[in-house]
Amino acid sequence: MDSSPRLETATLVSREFRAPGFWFLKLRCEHVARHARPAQFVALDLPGGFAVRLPLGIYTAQDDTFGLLFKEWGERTTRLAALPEGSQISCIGPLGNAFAMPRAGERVVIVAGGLGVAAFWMLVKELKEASIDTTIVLGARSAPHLVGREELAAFGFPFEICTDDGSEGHRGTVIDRLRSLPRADVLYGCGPGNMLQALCGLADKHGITCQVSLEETFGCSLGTCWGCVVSVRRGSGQATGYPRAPGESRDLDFARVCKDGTVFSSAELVWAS
Amino acid sequence: MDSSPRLETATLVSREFRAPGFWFLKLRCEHVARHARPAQFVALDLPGGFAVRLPLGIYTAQDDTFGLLFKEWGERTTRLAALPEGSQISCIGPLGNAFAMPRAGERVVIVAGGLGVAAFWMLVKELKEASIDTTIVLGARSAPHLVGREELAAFGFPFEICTDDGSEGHRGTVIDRLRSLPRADVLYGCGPGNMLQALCGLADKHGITCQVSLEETFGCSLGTCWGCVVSVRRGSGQATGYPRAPGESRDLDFARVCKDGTVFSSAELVWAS
Amino acid sequence: MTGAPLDLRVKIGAATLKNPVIAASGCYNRGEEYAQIVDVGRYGAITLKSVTRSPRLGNDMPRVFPTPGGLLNAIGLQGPGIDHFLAHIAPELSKVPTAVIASVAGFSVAEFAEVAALMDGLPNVIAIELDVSCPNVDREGQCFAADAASLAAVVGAVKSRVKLPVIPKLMPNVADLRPIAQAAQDAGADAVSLINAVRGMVVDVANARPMLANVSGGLTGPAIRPIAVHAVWEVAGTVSIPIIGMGGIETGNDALEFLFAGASAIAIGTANFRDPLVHVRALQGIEEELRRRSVASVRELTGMARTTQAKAGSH
Amino acid sequence: MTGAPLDLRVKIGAATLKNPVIAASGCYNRGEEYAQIVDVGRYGAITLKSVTRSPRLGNDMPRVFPTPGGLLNAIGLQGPGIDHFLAHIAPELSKVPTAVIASVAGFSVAEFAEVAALMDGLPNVIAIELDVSCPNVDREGQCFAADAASLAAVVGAVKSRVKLPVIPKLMPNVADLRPIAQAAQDAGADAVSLINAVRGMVVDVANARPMLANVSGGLTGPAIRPIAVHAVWEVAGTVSIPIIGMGGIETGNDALEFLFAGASAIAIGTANFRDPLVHVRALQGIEEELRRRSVASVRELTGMARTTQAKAGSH
Ligand SMILES: Cc1cc2nc3c(=O)[nH]c(=O)nc-3n(C[C@H](O)[C@H](O)[C@H](O)COP(=O)(O)OP(=O)(O)OC[C@H]3O[C@@H](n4cnc5c(N)ncnc54)[C@H](O)[C@@H]3O)c2cc1C
Ligand SMILES: Cc1cc2nc3c(=O)[nH]c(=O)nc-3n(C[C@H](O)[C@H](O)[C@H](O)COP(=O)(O)OP(=O)(O)OC[C@H]3O[C@@H](n4cnc5c(N)ncnc54)[C@H](O)[C@@H]3O)c2cc1C
Ligand SMILES: Cc1cc2nc3c(=O)[nH]c(=O)nc-3n(C[C@H](O)[C@H](O)[C@H](O)COP(=O)(O)O)c2cc1C
Ligand SMILES: Cc1cc2nc3c(=O)[nH]c(=O)nc-3n(C[C@H](O)[C@H](O)[C@H](O)COP(=O)(O)O)c2cc1C
Ligand code: FES
Ligand code: FES
Repeated sequence: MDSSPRLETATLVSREFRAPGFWFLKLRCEHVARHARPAQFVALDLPGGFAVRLPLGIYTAQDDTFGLLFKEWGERTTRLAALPEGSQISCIGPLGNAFAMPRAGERVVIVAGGLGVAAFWMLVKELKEASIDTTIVLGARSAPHLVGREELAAFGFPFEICTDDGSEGHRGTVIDRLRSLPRADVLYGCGPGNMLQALCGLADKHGITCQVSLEETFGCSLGTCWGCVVSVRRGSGQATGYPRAPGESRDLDFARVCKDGTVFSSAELVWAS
Repeated sequence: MDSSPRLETATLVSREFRAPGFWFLKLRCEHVARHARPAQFVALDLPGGFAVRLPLGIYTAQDDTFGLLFKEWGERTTRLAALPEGSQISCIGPLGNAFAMPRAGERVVIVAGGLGVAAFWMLVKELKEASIDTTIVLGARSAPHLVGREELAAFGFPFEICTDDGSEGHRGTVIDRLRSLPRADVLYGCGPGNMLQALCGLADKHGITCQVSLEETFGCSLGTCWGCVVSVRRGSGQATGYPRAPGESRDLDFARVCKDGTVFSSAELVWAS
Repeated sequence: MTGAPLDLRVKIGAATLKNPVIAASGCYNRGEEYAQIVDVGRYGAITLKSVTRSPRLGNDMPRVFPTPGGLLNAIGLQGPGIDHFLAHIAPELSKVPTAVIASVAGFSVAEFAEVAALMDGLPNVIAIELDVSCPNVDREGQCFAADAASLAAVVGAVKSRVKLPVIPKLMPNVADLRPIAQAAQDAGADAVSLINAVRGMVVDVANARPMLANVSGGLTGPAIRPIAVHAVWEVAGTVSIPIIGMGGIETGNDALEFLFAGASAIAIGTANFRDPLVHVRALQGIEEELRRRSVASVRELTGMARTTQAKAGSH
Repeated sequence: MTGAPLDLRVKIGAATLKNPVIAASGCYNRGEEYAQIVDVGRYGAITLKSVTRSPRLGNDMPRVFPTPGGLLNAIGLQGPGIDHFLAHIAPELSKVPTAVIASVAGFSVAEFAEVAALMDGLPNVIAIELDVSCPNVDREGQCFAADAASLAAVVGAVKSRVKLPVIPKLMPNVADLRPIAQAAQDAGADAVSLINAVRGMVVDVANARPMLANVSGGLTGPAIRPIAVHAVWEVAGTVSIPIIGMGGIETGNDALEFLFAGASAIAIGTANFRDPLVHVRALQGIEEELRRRSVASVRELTGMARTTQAKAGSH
């Protein structure tokens, strides 16, 4: 069985309410569950007259079942949250590249903002299996938005919890908290753009390896429409490699988040200032 | 409680499979159930990005619950058939006018083609209560398409069954069968256009009172868009009453099926030749 | 925050609407059907079905067909003609529980001017909209709204005959709406409505013929919303008269898209068919936005997205 | 019935496609991503992303946003430019498991002619489509496809430099497509594709700015299908060259709407994103229709709805 993406029909096995608007779904789809790598995602076709699929990170994956952790953002996620158990859902996956593992002995800090936590269950599981020293920093607006801890806690790594309003854990951002933690060898991040930008800035400043999983509005989810690009340094591995456009003075090229990512290293990314 | 239409939320109570693609749903909505008159309909707003409501005849109505009998014609009916029990459905009703009852002692024949049967449960119930001599002629393409008999049979009136392929009852159309039945005083019809046209032709020829419930593609379902008109004689009660348009030589006016109908008398209708 | 007094009034020429949410022409009659089920008086105004000089039976059936996220219609301006309108419908207008915008359709400049003049001063009528998407029989059937000169002629002729604000309603089926809207303003239009339905067609595959008897029709509903928002954005960058934006509005957020793009008011047509409470929802959405932004008047929302810079670059 | 041999071949100028179902430009690359999950060789042809003379990074992000029944995009012709294309992508074209239609975009007549000439004769390439929806920098930025003269100049210049069939791709944002299509035919076009995306816009209400960094974009997907079917219907009544119909095709029935309206072939763009098997479904729908009508060749379906009378009157 090969691990490239497939067009599959997944069955909705269970739906768990996590917080108002937040859900944890389990879907049965052996191909995705067996081959998913950390930070990969699926693209779901939901009933309701939508022209494009909904991309969602693969949160958990065990045996023939994978889990989704999501918020009701807009129409498609709201529709997904309303599907009855037993529903059949057309699913393409697993999609995207994956986090690279650290070397043995390196110390890891994982930084997740909000639903960015959905990118990390598979990574944490592999870090545990590889006995890597890992700290997990989770942030959210306030305590009720701290979803996804249940599953991660099972691996026994230490947690640092941060909330903007101080309703649980440290008051402040995950980046604030990170500054006061012992230096890591490898950082992994997923969450809002400004958080990842700050994380990458910090990593670059201290010369720490840092991988982040990005999000963008997707069209095709597969790499054909060029709708989801991110700016990367010219010559970096995931970039188009096209010649420099006339009049283009910036030292940048584009890469597709859906196909060349979603994981990029901080060394390659070019952030808007 | 007044009987004009209301914007209500109905609850899907039960869904019964009747034949491949044919369904009988029960919805709880007290206003509609209590006030529905024979041949009235509801307009349902279904999830799925549809710009207009789905009109469906009110089949049964008892206590606080009404029934729908329908086929999966296209997208909205297919979506309706897939809704889980317990779903809340936005519903406007009861809409349209209603069949007028015969006078005491008149003999009635009801002629239903295909899903036209959905217009008749409430009428048959009232005819029974008024002890009117009634015969029900039901036609369909073939035996599996003869839906809706279960509910009607309960009233004990005689049935004449016709199928195009002879797979049950008489082989041939309901109109063929009608010709060989004893003369009725009042005819009621609902079904495909060409069947109703033949029925009205027969009624007019023999001077029999005939009321038919029509169907058209609806926009608003309420009478505002003028999307669902039918040709009626100038001066007839349900017509617009607008002056004759310049150059209009035909002796016709229009009426709205959704608001001025769905029930029209054969004497008023003008059929395309 | 909920207690703060919000000013929802908007001005269209000399007319003031109590709020910016209008029922679109051809979709609401005088509100009498919807009045059975909702409070139609919550609309800032109701636009009447377009009235022509002569009575019209309209097109043959079928006249409407649902499409993905939309509705295709070819009613064909069914209506009583102006004489019957004046005799039987105009006297009812004082019963409409909100302001009324009359709508005129015509096939020549003279017809527009004549019918509009007869509409001027009817009870409750605060403005006259011109449905200029009809073919101009004086100019080889070209659509008034597709040609700046024809449109200017209509607007000029109507303006010389009526006192009420005049609002030509433009259609999106042109290469560039800007010169057309400019011509309307130059000819004296007090506002412009946009957009009318987009030309479209469905083929009935089973019967191998056009689905509508009229072959083609006008596409409306959410499917066309991005087209309509773009039209408002473009025209708002060109003219200084108010814009009534419409096309696929179903929610408060949708209404805000149009206001932010540059509309002063918005109209809702097709969405009434699905959701008769759409006007109340749109109003609530606008009110919430005013509170969220701590803005007192809906007039401050107009063009809000024009002043902010578009998001620069990607990360 | 299933055993009957069906002839699905269609001709576009001198080129013959094995079947009439084409992948639309900008939505499929060379099929390499979709090849992971479906048999892309079932397409009668794959149209490449439009290639420009110079490399282009395209627009800033966001570049796409979903709309009701559609997708708004403003990619901005991101691409390698013709030199890099010839060096690195052209050699891969022989691996594409079906015919290839190259697509050229340009900002002047000279650019179109130059790039098209370099595409002529590449392996597997059977025709050249011209994305003429770009602004013409030689004529004050007016869109080539909005102006008969500009379009004729492009088509004429390209025809004089290439042997392959040339297919200009028209856009619906014009008052009347017919004279434009006629100009394309008169200038030697071997076929026309229609339609390109419809101009549209979404406003990001939360942030009070345009949702796309480019402000406006092109609307595609089922929302625009009735607009596209109407365009095909109109143009098919005007020109005699074949039409490739596209815009919102998602099913066999949708594909048949375009063929019946007058298209000889159809293309699918956005629907691949939702349903990668859409091409197979469209093909199956066409095959079933051929069997249902006992017609041997798909070519007989072209214009089928034009020969039947529109349904007369109502009852
Ligand atoms: C690779 C990848 C993985 C992802 N994984 C996850 C995950 O694991 N969990 C998760 O919760 N999310 C995830 N997302 C995010 C999710 O896919 C998006 O949020 C998606 O857009 C939601 O789709 P929707 O149809 O529900 O909302 P959309 O309709 O697409 O709306 C998205 C947002 O835009 C807003 N919006 C829409 N229209 C307007 C307007 N006119 N004005 C202002 N705002 C507007 C909505 O309110 C909403 O906040 C992921 C995204 C990607 C690309
Ligand atoms: C007052 C009233 C009462 C009604 N009561 C009932 C009832 O009790 N039971 C019942 O079953 N129905 C009833 N109907 C009929 C029902 O409302 C219609 O059939 C309705 O159109 C179904 O909606 P839909 O979205 O499922 O199908 P639609 O998408 O509206 O399609 C309707 C039909 O058109 C076909 N079609 C769609 N697009 C095309 C195309 N491009 N080419 C060819 N064919 C196409 C579909 O296959 C289908 O057969 C009633 C209608 C009215 C007006
Ligand atoms: C059934 C129907 C009839 C219409 N009739 C008219 C009309 O007579 N005059 C007019 O100016 N616009 C008419 N319109 C256009 C609407 O007023 C409005 O411009 C258009 O529908 C877009 O808005 P919407 O998407 O909210 O419906 C009609 C629209 C529909 C759906
Ligand atoms: C993301 C995207 C990119 C596109 N890029 C191009 C392009 O480069 N050249 C072109 O001619 N058309 C381009 N198109 C238009 C499509 O080829 C097609 O004409 C249009 O999308 C309508 O078809 P659809 O509704 O099936 O997508 C693009 C469409 C999309 C959605
Ligand atoms: S979403 Fe289409 S290339 Fe990424
Ligand atoms: S459906 Fe609108 S008037 Fe009947």
